[in-house]
Amino acid sequence: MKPMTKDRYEIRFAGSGGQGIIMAAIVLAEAAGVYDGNYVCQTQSYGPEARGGNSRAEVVISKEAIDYPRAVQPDLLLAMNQAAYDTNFPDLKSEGLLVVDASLVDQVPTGRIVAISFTKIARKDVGKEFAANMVALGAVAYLTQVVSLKGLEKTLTARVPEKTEKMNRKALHAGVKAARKVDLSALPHFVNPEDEEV
Amino acid sequence: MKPMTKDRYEIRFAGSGGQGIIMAAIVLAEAAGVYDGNYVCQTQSYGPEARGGNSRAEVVISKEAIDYPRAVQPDLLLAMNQAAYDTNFPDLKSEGLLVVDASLVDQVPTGRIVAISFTKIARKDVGKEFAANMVALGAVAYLTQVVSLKGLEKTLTARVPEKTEKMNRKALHAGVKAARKVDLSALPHFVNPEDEEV
Amino acid sequence: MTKEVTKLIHKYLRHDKKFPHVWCPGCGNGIVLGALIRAIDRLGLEKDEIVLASGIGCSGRMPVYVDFNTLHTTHGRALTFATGIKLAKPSLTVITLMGDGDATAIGGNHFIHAARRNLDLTAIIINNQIYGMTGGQHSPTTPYGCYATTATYGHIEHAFSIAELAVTAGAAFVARGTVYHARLLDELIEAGIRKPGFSVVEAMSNCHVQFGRRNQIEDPVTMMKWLRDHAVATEKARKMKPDALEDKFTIGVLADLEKPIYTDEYQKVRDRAKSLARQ
Amino acid sequence: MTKEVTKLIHKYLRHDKKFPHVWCPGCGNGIVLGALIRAIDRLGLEKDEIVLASGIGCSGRMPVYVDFNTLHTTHGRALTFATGIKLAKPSLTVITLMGDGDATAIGGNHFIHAARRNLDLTAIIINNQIYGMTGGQHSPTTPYGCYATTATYGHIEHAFSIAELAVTAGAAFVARGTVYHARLLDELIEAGIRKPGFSVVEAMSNCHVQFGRRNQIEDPVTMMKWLRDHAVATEKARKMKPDALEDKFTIGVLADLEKPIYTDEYQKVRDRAKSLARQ
Amino acid sequence: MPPKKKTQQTAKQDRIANKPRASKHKQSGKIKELFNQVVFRDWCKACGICSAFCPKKVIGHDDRGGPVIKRPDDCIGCRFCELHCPDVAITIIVRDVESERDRA
Amino acid sequence: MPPKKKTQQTAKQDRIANKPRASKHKQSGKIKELFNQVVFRDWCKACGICSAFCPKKVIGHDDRGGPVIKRPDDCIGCRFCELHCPDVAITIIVRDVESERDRA
Amino acid sequence: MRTPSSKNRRLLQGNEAIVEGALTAGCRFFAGYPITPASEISEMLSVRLPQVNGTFIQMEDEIASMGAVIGASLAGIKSMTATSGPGFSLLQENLGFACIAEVPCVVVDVMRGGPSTGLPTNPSQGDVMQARWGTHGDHPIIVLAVSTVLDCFDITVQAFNLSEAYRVPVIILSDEMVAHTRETVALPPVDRVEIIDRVSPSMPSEWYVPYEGNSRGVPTMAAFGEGYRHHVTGLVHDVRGFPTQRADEIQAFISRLFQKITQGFYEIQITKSFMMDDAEVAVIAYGSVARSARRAMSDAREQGIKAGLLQLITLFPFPRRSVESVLRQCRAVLVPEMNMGQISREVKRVNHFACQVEKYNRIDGELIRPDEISGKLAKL
Amino acid sequence: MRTPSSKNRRLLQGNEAIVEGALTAGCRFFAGYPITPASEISEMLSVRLPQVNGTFIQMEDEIASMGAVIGASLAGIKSMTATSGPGFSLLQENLGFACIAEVPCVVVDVMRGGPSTGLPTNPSQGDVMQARWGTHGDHPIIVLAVSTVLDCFDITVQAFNLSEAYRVPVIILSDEMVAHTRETVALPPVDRVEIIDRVSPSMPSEWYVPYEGNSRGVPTMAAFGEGYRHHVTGLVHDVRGFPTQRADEIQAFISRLFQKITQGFYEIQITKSFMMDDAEVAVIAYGSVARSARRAMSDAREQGIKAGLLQLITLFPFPRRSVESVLRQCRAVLVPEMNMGQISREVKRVNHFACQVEKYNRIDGELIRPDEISGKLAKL
Ligand SMILES: Cc1ncc(C[n+]2csc(CCOP(=O)(O)OP(=O)(O)O)c2C)c(N)n1
Ligand SMILES: Cc1ncc(C[n+]2csc(CCOP(=O)(O)OP(=O)(O)O)c2C)c(N)n1
Ligand code: SF4
Ligand code: SF4
Ligand code: SF4
Ligand code: SF4
Ligand code: SF4
Ligand code: SF4
Ligand SMILES: [Mg+2]
Ligand SMILES: [Mg+2]
Repeated sequence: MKPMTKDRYEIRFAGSGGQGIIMAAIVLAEAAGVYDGNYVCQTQSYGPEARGGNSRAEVVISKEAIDYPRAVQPDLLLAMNQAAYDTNFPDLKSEGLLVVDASLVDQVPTGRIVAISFTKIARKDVGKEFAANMVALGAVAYLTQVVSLKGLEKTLTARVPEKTEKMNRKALHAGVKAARKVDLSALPHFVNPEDEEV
Repeated sequence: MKPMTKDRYEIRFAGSGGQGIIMAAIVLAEAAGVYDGNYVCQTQSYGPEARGGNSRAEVVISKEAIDYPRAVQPDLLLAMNQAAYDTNFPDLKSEGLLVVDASLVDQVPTGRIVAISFTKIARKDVGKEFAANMVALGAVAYLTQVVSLKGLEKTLTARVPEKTEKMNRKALHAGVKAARKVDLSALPHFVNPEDEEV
Repeated sequence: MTKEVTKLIHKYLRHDKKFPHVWCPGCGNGIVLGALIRAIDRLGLEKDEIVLASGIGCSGRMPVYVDFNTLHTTHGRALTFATGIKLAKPSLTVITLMGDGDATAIGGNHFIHAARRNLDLTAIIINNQIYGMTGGQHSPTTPYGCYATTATYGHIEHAFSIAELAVTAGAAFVARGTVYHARLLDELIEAGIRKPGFSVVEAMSNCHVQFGRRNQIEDPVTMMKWLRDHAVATEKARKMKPDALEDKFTIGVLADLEKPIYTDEYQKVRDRAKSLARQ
Repeated sequence: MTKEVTKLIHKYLRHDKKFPHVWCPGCGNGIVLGALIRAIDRLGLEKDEIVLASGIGCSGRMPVYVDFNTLHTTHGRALTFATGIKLAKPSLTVITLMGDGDATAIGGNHFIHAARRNLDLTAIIINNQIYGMTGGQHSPTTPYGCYATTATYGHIEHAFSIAELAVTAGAAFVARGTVYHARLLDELIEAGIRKPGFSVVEAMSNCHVQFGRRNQIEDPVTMMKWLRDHAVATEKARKMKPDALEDKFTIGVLADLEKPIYTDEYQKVRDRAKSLARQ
Repeated sequence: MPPKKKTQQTAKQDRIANKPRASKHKQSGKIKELFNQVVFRDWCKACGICSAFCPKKVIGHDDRGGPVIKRPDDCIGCRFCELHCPDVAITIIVRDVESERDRA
Repeated sequence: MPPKKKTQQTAKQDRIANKPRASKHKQSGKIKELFNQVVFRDWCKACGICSAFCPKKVIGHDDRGGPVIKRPDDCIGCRFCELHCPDVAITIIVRDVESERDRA
Repeated sequence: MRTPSSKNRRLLQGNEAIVEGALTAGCRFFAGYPITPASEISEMLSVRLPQVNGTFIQMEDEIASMGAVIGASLAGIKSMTATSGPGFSLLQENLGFACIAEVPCVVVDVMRGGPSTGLPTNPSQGDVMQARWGTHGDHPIIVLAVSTVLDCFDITVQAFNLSEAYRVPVIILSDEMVAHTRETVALPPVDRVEIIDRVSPSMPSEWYVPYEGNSRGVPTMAAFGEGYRHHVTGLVHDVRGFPTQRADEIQAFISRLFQKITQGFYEIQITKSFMMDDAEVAVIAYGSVARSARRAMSDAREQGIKAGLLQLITLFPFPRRSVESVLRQCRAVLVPEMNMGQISREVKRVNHFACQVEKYNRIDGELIRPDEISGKLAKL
Repeated sequence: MRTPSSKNRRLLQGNEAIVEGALTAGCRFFAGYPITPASEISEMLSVRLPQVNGTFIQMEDEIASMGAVIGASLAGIKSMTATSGPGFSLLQENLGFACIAEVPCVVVDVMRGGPSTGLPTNPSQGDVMQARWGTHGDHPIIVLAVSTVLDCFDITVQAFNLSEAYRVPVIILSDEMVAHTRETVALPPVDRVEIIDRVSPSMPSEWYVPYEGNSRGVPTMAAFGEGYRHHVTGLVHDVRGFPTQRADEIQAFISRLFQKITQGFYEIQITKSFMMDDAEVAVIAYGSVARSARRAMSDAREQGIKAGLLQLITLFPFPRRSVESVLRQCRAVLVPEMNMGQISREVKRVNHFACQVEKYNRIDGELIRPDEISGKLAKL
């Protein structure tokens, strides 16, 4: 795994409540922070009810103490549905990386984009649609290299209920696998072959 | 009746809760204010319970609008018992008039003093000990001339329950009568003959 | 009533507000919403005549959706606002909608006093036995031994019986229903609104998300079945032995009394005051 | 107990405080003070073990006079402070002393929740059916039709039955006495303190000054006679017809249940928590 | 505010049974009334209540828990589904065979 | 804080019956117990309760309502007065004729 | 009570004059809970309101009272409560509701010594900052202080007028001294008093946008039951009254709440000047202390000190302009208060001048005497 | 929850760090009522306290919670509650009791958008002035603001220490941002943290005078049940704890309440300076905004602006000395806040210098961004 090169790396996950957006961010933050030894800062915002509605979580990873806790301009945006993409895309750094769930984002945008069908992979390969968050996390980890897979795995052991650990680990690996197929250098536009099958 | 000569005349009534100190002050204030057309300001202070304890009421009567509502230095102090005398005497204006209930103040002090047995008069002449406040009020009215007897009578009609009006009026007159016997010029020390009988 | 149920409901909804509503899939609050509207429709009340006041909680979100005079007060205080409204304009039909926490935790005092005072208000309490909105903390109706985010080791307090409390406090009409027994709920709410004086309708409801999840009932269907299987009609309960009623609760009308109504009484006060002032 | 009653009371008074106390001549509060002390004496409790917490009101002044750990809280909140004390130091005997307004107007919610929760506290409520301290405004126990400074035209609200409310809310021990029936009051307070769990002792008392004066009972003796003539022993009442009980109230023990006590239950929570943490 | 978008919403409705069926079964001597079960998909949250409690198994569910009208003609019009749908998302309408045929 | 001024207070007490009385009446076959009724005037507020309820009219009252012990020997020691005095101002003490005589 | 009618003069207590003011202003609903030294307001209104078809109710506590007051106002009736410190603390949450939902109402706080149960029968000015900041979240509010019995009448009318005009709760700060002082006053006949009522919508109900401000930033207000069905909430809401989390809508809403007050400064910020024309030193005072200050000022003038007095009627929004002009003019300013110094902080905040600002405080439950103030003045 | 222990580093939420801080400080009693965004504090303490023989109780409301907290403290246990705006408003009356009876306790207010129900899930700094002035009557209090997750730990420990040392309630102001932000922190082992406990009496019980201040003005405190029977009241009381209306005793008592805090200013008033040495312009900030400010300051420095930052940890007693030295040194000061300007009022109050004080406010539920602050800085 390549070491993190930037001083401050900003990640935003966006989707709808119930997609596990915040949990994915927490696992990422804990892995990058506790296991990989970075400074991390994880924040989120949500509607008044914490059920349904939009959900957004951010992780800032840095080698130095973090002042402003939010993403100033995300280096990476993960959009888990169309609405999430629409609202959050304008904030993305110009050279930033956009990752979308190809199963749920219809209008494929222009720019550096990685579209992977996280939800579909979760359903098919993991057997649980709600594991899409971990599939996405695996992909993000692989694509950004800001966090170690080992760290993620350890975190899972610590954070998630024992009975779901195996499934989550599986999802993580499925995400990594899907991301491996992505050739970042072939961007700005890329659609993951998994998606082509549809 | 002589007109009020001073611009601001300050009166303090002091006694214990239940002696009707405040009611006497209210009647005085209403008579001097509403009927005699003065500016008046009536204040009081009492303990946390409004039962027992010390009770103190003041009336400021003036031809002009009244700024400070309290007595700066009373022109007249009515002390209805020993404790009331003890605490309040130091505040009295040097040329001020001291009126005490001779039935309840034992240690006759020096200075310009009028001692009348209000309580005894109330009991004997009015038949109700608790009418002592009105007896005292009658005396004070006569001695100070700051308020008209007519005003007091009208106020009584307005303020006190109808069934007690007659009694209160009687008490008022008894007070006036007792005060008539007082020769203010014979002060600084005077004891009302009523008291001598004891 | 049986025809065109949904259509009549739409008549009372605020369609310019974002539907679907905010509640979780299968949440009983939606069922109570339907029951309330059907009751009002049957009563033939004008929308303008109705005030629906809620407190804070998932249940407290209901007024947003209905096209009456609606009020979303502070947590626990719906009945106090309602008291002011009713006294100021007795012609209005004033209904309060509260959660179990709202009505009997922070708002418990207003609840018993409203019952005592007997103003013509209708208090509908959605009892889901938990604080839904804030994330599953125990409420005054959470049963002994259950789990909640603030009762991780099992709840050690005992639950209020909301309806019984209302009876003792003096409410003129008290009833309990469930979201499973929807037709009965319609009727109880209707009777409650119709009743002059303070009426209480406790609606046992399911919060499978915050209550269920922590108590091995993860879905609305199982919770509704639980409601179905643990409810006993008041009439039937009277004939049952205490033992058999142990884990049951009664549904139906618990109290229906004739008591002088506050606003009527106050009109007499006004008359007395005026005649005394004239003297 | 019958010997040297006054002497034993003096043992518990704070003689460095100004006596005679602040209460009006003949006020029932003084009689309850005596009953409380006699009960404590009979229980043989150490002064250091006892906390007496009151709210605000005439009754709320009592703690000043007795030589225990004493606390004069905010209006209506005595039970909340008491809850903290008891939980922090369960070995203490915590007694609260409240007025009817204090306990059931502003403090009504804490009252029913304390009953529900069943912490081992004893709540003595001096019910004089009026706000004494603030000058005779009606309280939640002022009877219908009576007069008060805020009910000049006759009171139109209905009174709570404090003891009955406590029963429904779940109190483990509930009793009612009067200041006329002083020996019984001693016993009820003693039993209340002795009872593990939440106990309520309602003491009907006379405020002839603020209540009596406006209701044609100007002196303590007449009010005490009223108490004597309208109290019916619970056992006797059970055999009486409802009609005959119309203007009566019952005295004696109204409820005495076995319920798990909060502090015991919480000790189990601690044990569970520790064993889970160890895992 | 009166619901102004009514027609729009009606248009959106998921008319499961949009062609008239002439299936009049004789049952216990009288003509059986038939019903349409209309699910308003925009509001349905797939909670599963309607399908779980339908006494005649008229309503099944898809893999997300959403209702699938399986046996429309078995519907007895008990309206359990309609009364219990927390999202006002299912409507039972008496099937007016004549008028439907006219429109067809 | 223990009551330190006890002796002082006791000294203040208004000993109505301060000389021993030897009046032993025979009643229902056994020697009647006698009592002293001690009123602590500093605390008594003259509420009238003790006099109003004394079953034996032992206590009368002066014109301000304060207690006047009228028939001390009629006292049956029922302690109604003592239990109901709101001001802890009246004490019933068993009359110890012997010791009182000694002290006299 | 039979009252004399000679020349319309009456002996009234401060609390009584507040009652008269409220009735004159059109208040027809009162909900309260007794507390010294405010109870007389409840008691007198319990007698008076039913005489005029109004409603008095004693609630179970001050929280409930405030709730009922808001409810009655939403139903179209001018309403009020009165309390003292402990109750004022309790009703703060609901007071915040009145702020955010823009419900006109008047809250009287008769200050007694504090904190907590404090000194129930002594005057104080300890709740001044609480009146401004007592409820959570930033909110606009109007706070007026009364000083004489006549003030109690006048300012209560003003309070209702401002409350109705701006749809904002108005706090009247009285104190035990003012509340229980009796003075002879001649109250104006009702038809001579200017009364302002909230503006009701006149458009067709479909056009009614309940939280859209007019040119003064104040929305028209429909009473419940008058055909303008709308939603009222304590959540931040959009112009239609429905909850919003959109930053732009939140911003617009909260800004309007403040702007409606800011725009009305000229009308809202009431002060009185005494002998300020040539003053070199000044006293800035309010409430019962302003009476002592007035006397002290006269006394100081007699001693040859060019003293003036600025009496604040409006405490919040803080009458900055008037205070600044005093600070600009004077060498020194004294702020006497029956607290540890609350308004003196505000005076200091706006003091960008070469003026020395001194405070004089008394916290022992006694009214500050004139000689204390004049003594201080002499040393400035 | 199984937590990793590698090098003692943990990913904690702000609310979680407050829990850790409280437990480390010796807090063994919590009473609370759930409210967003403070509920996690309740929830986590309901799990953790029984593990350490402490007690958690969920009460019927915030009033009751505050009452129980005071009761537990009187019985000798360090105790705390946590809430947000609406609950903070409700508990003010009992908070005043803690002030007057000098009961050590800690109250966490996790600020959300207000007033009223407001914006339950958005951060704000709207309760700052309320924290100082929310309860009636003049009273001293300590208010601390947290800004990072580590702060949450450290300052919670500080809060308990100050509360115990001065027998005063301490308010911790957090906000939704700080509360829900997760950061990796390494908490110090318990034995490395300085813990202060109230001083218990050691004299014979007859000599115990419960409200007699020591040299620092702080009385020793006996827990109920330890043989020092005494009276605790919310009325103004004499040194023995009994109610008094004597002006001299009142004066002495209230003065001592304030003096004990004034004497401790050096210890109580905590601030942090960043790049202030050569600063010509400065930001004064606190809470989550201080993080943005820190970034903004760095950015401004990069642009060649000599900017500095004074971060206020203690908001009240207002750290006048530190602020004054910034005002003395700088040409201009910017006070960014997520409210309409609360601490900026305080800064202006103490600004007797030639410094320009500007405020920057955001009230839409969003955290102020660094670029907003640096943009403003550039224009000063
Ligand atoms: C004064 C105050 N305290 C706490 C809260 C937080 N709060 C909001 S809703 C709620 C409880 C909700 O429970 P319930 O009333 O049962 O309604 P449900 O969500 O279950 O329908 C709480 C504690 C608040 N809004 N205001
Ligand atoms: C928050 C608050 N509201 C009101 C008061 C004023 N107050 C003091 S005692 C009291 C009522 C007293 O009545 P009760 O509890 O019956 O006691 P009593 O005086 O009759 O013994 C009231 C309303 C207060 N102290 N605090
Ligand atoms: S949390 Fe519970 S009560 Fe709230 S909407 Fe969801 S299911 Fe309903
Ligand atoms: S007012 Fe009533 S309750 Fe209070 S002391 Fe007097 S008699 Fe007793
Ligand atoms: S009950 Fe309603 S919301 Fe639930 S699945 Fe059926 S139609 Fe959908
Ligand atoms: S009406 Fe009855 S039978 Fe028909 S679909 Fe609904 S639940 Fe099934
Ligand atoms: S009962 Fe007590 S206070 Fe009353 S008169 Fe008798 S001795 Fe005096
Ligand atoms: S003890 Fe009984 S008989 Fe003797 S004086 Fe007292 S009340 Fe009378
Ligand atoms: Mg609930
Ligand atoms: Mg009472």
